[in-house]
Amino acid sequence: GCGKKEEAPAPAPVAAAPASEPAAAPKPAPLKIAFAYVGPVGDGGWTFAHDNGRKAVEKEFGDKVVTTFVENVPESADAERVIRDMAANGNKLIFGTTFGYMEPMLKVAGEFKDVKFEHATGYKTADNLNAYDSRTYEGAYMAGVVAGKMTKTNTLGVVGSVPIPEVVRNINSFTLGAQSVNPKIKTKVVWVGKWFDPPNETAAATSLINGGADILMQNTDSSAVLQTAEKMNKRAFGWDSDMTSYGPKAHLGSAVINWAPYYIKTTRDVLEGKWKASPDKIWWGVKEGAIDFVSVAADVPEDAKKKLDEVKAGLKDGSFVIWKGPIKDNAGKEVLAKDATADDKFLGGINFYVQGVEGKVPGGDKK
Amino acid sequence: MLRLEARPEYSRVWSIASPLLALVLTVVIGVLLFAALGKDPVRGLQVFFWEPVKSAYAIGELTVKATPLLLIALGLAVCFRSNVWNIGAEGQFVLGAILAGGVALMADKGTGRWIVLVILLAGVAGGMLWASITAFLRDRFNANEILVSLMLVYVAEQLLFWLVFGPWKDPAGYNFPQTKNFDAVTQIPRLMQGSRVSIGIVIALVGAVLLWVFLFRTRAGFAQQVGGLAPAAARYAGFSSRRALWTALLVSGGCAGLAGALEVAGPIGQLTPYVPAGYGFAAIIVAFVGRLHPLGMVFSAVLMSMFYIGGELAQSRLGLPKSLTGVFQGLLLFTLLACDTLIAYRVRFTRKAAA
Amino acid sequence: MTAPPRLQLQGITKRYPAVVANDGVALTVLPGQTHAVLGENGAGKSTLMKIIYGSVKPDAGQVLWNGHPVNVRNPQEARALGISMVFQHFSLFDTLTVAENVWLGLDKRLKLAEVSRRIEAKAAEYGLHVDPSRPVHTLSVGEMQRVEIIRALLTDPQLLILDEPTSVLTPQAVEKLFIVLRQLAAQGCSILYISHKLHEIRELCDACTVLRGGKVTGECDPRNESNASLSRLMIGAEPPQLEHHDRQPGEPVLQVRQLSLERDSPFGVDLGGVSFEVRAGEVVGIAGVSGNGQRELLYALSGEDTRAPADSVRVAGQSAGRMGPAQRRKLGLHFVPEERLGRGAVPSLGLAHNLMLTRGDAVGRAGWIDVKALQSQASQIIRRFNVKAGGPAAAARSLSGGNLQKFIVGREIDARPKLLVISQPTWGVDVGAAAQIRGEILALRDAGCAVLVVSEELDELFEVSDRLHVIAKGHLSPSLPRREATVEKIGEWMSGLWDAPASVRPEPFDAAQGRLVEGSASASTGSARTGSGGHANA
Amino acid sequence: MESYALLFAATLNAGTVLAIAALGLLVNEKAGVVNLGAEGMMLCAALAAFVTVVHTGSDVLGFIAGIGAAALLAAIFGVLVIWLNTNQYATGLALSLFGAGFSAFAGIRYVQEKLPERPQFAIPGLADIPLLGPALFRHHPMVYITMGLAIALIWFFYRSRSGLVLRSIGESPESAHALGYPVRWIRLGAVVAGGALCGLAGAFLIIVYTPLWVEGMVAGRGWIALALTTFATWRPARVLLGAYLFGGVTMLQFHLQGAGVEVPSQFLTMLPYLATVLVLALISRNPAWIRVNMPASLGKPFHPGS
Ligand SMILES: Nc1ncnc2c1ncn2[C@@H]1O[C@H](COP(=O)(O)OP(=O)(O)OP(=O)(O)O)[C@@H](O)[C@H]1O
Ligand SMILES: Nc1ncnc2c1ncn2[C@@H]1O[C@H](COP(=O)(O)OP(=O)(O)OP(=O)(O)O)[C@@H](O)[C@H]1O
Ligand SMILES: [Mg+2]
Ligand SMILES: [Mg+2]
Repeated sequence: GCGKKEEAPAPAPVAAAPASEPAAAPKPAPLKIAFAYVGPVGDGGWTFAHDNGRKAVEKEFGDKVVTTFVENVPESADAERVIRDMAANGNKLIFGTTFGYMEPMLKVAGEFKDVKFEHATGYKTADNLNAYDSRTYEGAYMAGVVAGKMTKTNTLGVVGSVPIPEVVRNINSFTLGAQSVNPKIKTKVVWVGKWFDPPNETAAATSLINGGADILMQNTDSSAVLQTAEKMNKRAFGWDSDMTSYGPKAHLGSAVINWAPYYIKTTRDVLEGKWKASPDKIWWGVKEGAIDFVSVAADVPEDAKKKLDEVKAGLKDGSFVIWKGPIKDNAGKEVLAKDATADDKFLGGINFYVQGVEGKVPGGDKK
Repeated sequence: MLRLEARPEYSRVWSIASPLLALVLTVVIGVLLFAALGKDPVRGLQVFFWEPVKSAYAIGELTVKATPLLLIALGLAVCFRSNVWNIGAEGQFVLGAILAGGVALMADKGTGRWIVLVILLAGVAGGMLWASITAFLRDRFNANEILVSLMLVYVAEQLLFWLVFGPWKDPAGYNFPQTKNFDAVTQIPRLMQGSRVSIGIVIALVGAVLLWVFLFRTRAGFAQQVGGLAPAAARYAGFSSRRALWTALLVSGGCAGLAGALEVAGPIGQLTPYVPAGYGFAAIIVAFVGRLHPLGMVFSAVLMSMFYIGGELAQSRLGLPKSLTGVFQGLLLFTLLACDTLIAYRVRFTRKAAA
Repeated sequence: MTAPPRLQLQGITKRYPAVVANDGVALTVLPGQTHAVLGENGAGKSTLMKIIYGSVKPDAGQVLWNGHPVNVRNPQEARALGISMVFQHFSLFDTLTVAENVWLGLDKRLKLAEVSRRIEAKAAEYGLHVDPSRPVHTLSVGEMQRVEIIRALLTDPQLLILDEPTSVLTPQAVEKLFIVLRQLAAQGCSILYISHKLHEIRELCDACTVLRGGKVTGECDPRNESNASLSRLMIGAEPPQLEHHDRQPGEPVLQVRQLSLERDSPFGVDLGGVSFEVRAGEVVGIAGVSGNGQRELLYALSGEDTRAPADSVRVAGQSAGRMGPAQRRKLGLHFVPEERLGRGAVPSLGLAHNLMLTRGDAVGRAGWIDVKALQSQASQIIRRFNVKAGGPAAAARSLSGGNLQKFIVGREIDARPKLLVISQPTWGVDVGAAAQIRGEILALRDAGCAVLVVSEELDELFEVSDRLHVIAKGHLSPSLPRREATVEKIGEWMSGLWDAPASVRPEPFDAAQGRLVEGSASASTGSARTGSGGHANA
Repeated sequence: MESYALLFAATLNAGTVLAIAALGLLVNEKAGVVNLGAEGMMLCAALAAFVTVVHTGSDVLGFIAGIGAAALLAAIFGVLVIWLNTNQYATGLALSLFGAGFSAFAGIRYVQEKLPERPQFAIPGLADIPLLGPALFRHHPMVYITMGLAIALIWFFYRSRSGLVLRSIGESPESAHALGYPVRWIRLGAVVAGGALCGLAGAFLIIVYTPLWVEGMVAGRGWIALALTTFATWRPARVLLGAYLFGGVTMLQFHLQGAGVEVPSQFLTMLPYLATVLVLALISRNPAWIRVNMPASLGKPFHPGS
């Protein structure tokens, strides 16, 4: 099966584009853009979604850009070398798509002032380094709405990857969404400790189902949980990308991320010289077209679908806010007072479970 | 028919030629692989064998990568020569990193440069501590060290995760799983401006020399190895096998722990869940390819780093997947083991034996 | 003569990289003949036997079986023809039962139960009693050999090959074996018999072929020869006569008092209250069938086993029971183990480096090795003890058993010990080298050293010892001056019968069949198998 | 109650992967060969099985492909250690590194592939018994085949003559050689059979347990299978039991998490590994016990003088 590797999006030969055209009109050299991925492009989840964004950029700008990527870059000392190599090789815009590249990118950004760096999911920024992210919790909330309507046992299960605030926030948002239509909801959480560990995700999903959960959600990078639900006649969601085909019977809908709008906008800014440093994280959601909930299953009742449409519309025009008080954590403490809305700083540091979620966040806030 | 015939004496020529032949075979298979993938083999070789050494900066990066590999391999060589099969150096590396990181976290503005020494010693202690669990279980309970040391790798990783997700998490880090950045004073001194090469490589090279002296010029080193070559002879001579076991594991644990310290207080600068990067396992190949000889391991550490960096470059330059690195490393070890047969045996071509 | 010879070999040649093991060997064995093959170490005897048995392929030559040319490709084919072999090193499996071991040597598709029945039948026919259901590791060495022989007999052989079968047997057991062999020969079975013990050959065999350097150098009827003449045929000379000077022993150097130790391996033997002493200027021998506690005793003496109470072993007046080998060596105790390769020497290291196992002369301060000094010391020993080796750098495994033994004995003698403990000094070593080693032992004694020799060969013990003990089932007999020792008496003692007739050990005599049962204490096959020095490739 | 029945069922499932692989490794260890390459073989087998099922839609062909791939790797390993006398440990490590690298490399294209719909299994009648049904009778046939395999191996090792020959070779290859058994070929056969079973385990993992290919998906199960043979002291029934025990501990940690036990998940994740170390230490404590059961020539090279 090695001979078929052509399909992997090989970068266009770097030198080919400009050299082969006898410079008729002085055409500017294409903008070189590099992507550092944490996983393999074919993970069907996180990195796959980013790579779709990269392809969208190529499609949008044609020969005005050249993109390359390096996959499976460990979030260790190696990242610094890979990113520096990218900068040294003439890339003027560099995307690093995982939290672990924050410090390396910060270091390299200091050395290559003329290169623009874009770092996903982090919080540190610099003059030529922006942090960007997607409001994945909006998708989780929408999934929760469907789950709340569909559950028969009132018990939901979430397979968590790594207990960082983003994932905890998604678990909470999923629960809030479900509680918005069904106040009796309880959520069980099992952590597998990795982003990408299908056999353990399977085991975790199995144990959640055995524990009584009939609808599962996962915040991991594979489709193992959905497939387990399919096998055990339970229901589940797709995450990051549309996973309908992995479990046609089990699939209730997919919370998807679309990085294309952000990548296209950033590329355009750089091409037009309008790129600006932003001290705060740039955080796109349903409103900007970065998050959506798609492929809703046919058997989801109409009222749930209607509710879903309302939420989506409300998120789009800003009339609906997910994290709005009163919200209590699962120890009963009020974390958000009545009618207070959470700002991005609050959202970025969530490290508790809301009421209805069982257990305690690993390494969570001490009481 | 091919027939193997035992040589009366080990061949000195082949003990040097065999690694070279193995390398050549690996390269040949590599060329075939590049061709099969529709890539220019010359370009492929260039990416693996030229680009990693073409500039001072590149050589620096190669050195950064080779340092932990060499350090860990030196320790493992002591183990393997003593017939102690420690394959859990990765875990010892992690523990070294944890203790070193713990010390580094205590540093603040007022701390002096001496902290670096404490960090390195803490790393050594961490690695030794972890290896000593294996030594203890083997010594007291006769538990197989291969399995114990390996299982402890997973335990060490979880321990690290727990620390960075919990007690040692950076309070100002939005709950992300990492410690705060270590204070600048903890940074392992670098050899020169503009390169990430630190004094780590000097330590590793000095270590290689010391290992050579220990193995080949001291009675203690001799005693250490007899247990691996002929355990009954060691017992007869009165060389303690327990002592050899503990020495082997403490030395290799210490080396791995030191590598962990150099890594976290060097290029990484904080503790994250991604500290374990597989050096402990790769170093096993380094040790074998360098045939457990200090000088050989210097070469093989560099070679292995070339494979790593070449693998990254092959992605960005040729669009080849990174796992090619693993394929080449595995192949090299395989071919080397096969070629080593030539040291003890002669290959004869014979007609089918007359009836 | 109308019947063709049972076996006829013509021009058998087998080359190994370093030597020609068999060079145009011709050999004829008649039906019912007991034919000895004689030769020094490495003469090619075992190789020739393996060729006949099909486990080694010859480079050239022809095998005629009952007059027909045959090509024996493997032992199964040999057994199908009617050739069986009992190897120099037992080919038994410790953890399997007797019946299973025998079953593995039979080609027929039998059921295990049927095999057990046949074992019992054969055993009754030849008086070779063994229990088919016992695991082999619980057997004594003599019993193990019975298993080997029964296995061979169950194939109804026309030719039985025995390679050094008696080196591990008590004299009585040897007698029993000979009875069986004579019975077989009388039934028309041919026997090929290899041994380094010349008197056995003269007693048992009616034909003899002598090999030297892979070539046939003579044939004779051993019944008409003397030990000396056989020896001349074999090595071209008679072994030098040992000179035994009478000498008054001095102070005790080794004192063992009430040494009791539990076995440390499931296949071991418990030592029970062993007491003896060795004085300066005397050689004390310990006889016994292997697996009766020699291994355990020697470990406790050498310091490889330090479980004994400090006081139970005293060396040069000091309590040494808890000392390790290195400490005891400092007191002047040097030890030559029976396993040359792997214990007495590290196979892959050069002779010079092997010196460092027991000698620190070339090790300077802070443990620094002086390589030059080491080399010259090794060269000296090689020269002084006439070791045939490639030089001080030659790997230990490249030496033949006898030469390595000379080197190891030389290494310990060269250290000028106060006390030399030496186990199986000439096991599997040929007559010439054996004589040299025994001579060195006596010279050492004459120089005032205390020597303890543990051996299974009575001839050897009678030759070198001043006093003798016998070890059986972990217990040690009283000492017996050499002059009072006879083969019969020692043989009886080897079964543990040195106390008054009303002994606490009632079982040695099996009244029903009126024959000896060897010490039932489980023998370590480990030591039996690696005992003869262990071949380089073992 | 129901949830415990399901936990038990999940345990059987999780244990089956380990059991198949460990029984395979037991076969080659009984012949005296340690193959540390189990992890690599299982990875390559899983990939081969996955690719086959993706392209042909046939689970049976998938199992065959998995078995074939691992058997091939085992054969290469076997030739190296048996004929070229390479160090068994080092060669096994090379195999596990190569297998991991190669499967990752060759499998890239298949990372987002999925298998056709997975069938459900249930033994008619029995599957509907409350509690017992879900616990015991709704498994993939391979789960039952594995139990049968353990019984078959007990018969093979301790009742059949071929099994006796195999054990004798693990006990003393020199003796077996002297009796005329083709030691090296039998060892090769055992190694290949062991590889084939590891392949079956890899195939089961991906066809039944987690129908998804990702690099490194075996996630240490090969190593645990190796540990199992030791702590089962080379007895097939104990291997089976150990595998279920280990599968149970793995499932238990998720079960505890799901039940909201407030222990940091990292410590629960450690549990199976710590359990292995603990059991290993307890079992190995008695050297006599080990000696009687362990193939005496395990890991040692054998070179017949020819
Ligand atoms: N299997 C083998 N492969 C290579 N060389 C061997 C082998 N067996 C023996 N030799 C070589 O044969 C030579 C002499 O061995 P030989 O068998 O004569 O010793 P030996 O006196 O019979 O030893 P022992 O009686 O202790 O077994 C040595 O150089 C040894 O290295
Ligand atoms: N497998 C082998 N490889 C290489 N050389 C061998 C091998 N087996 C035997 N030899 C050599 O062949 C010669 C004859 O060995 P053989 O074992 O037949 O001697 P032997 O007469 O039985 O000696 P001993 O009296 O010690 O038993 C020896 O020199 C030995 O070195
Ligand atoms: Mg012989
Ligand atoms: Mg011999």
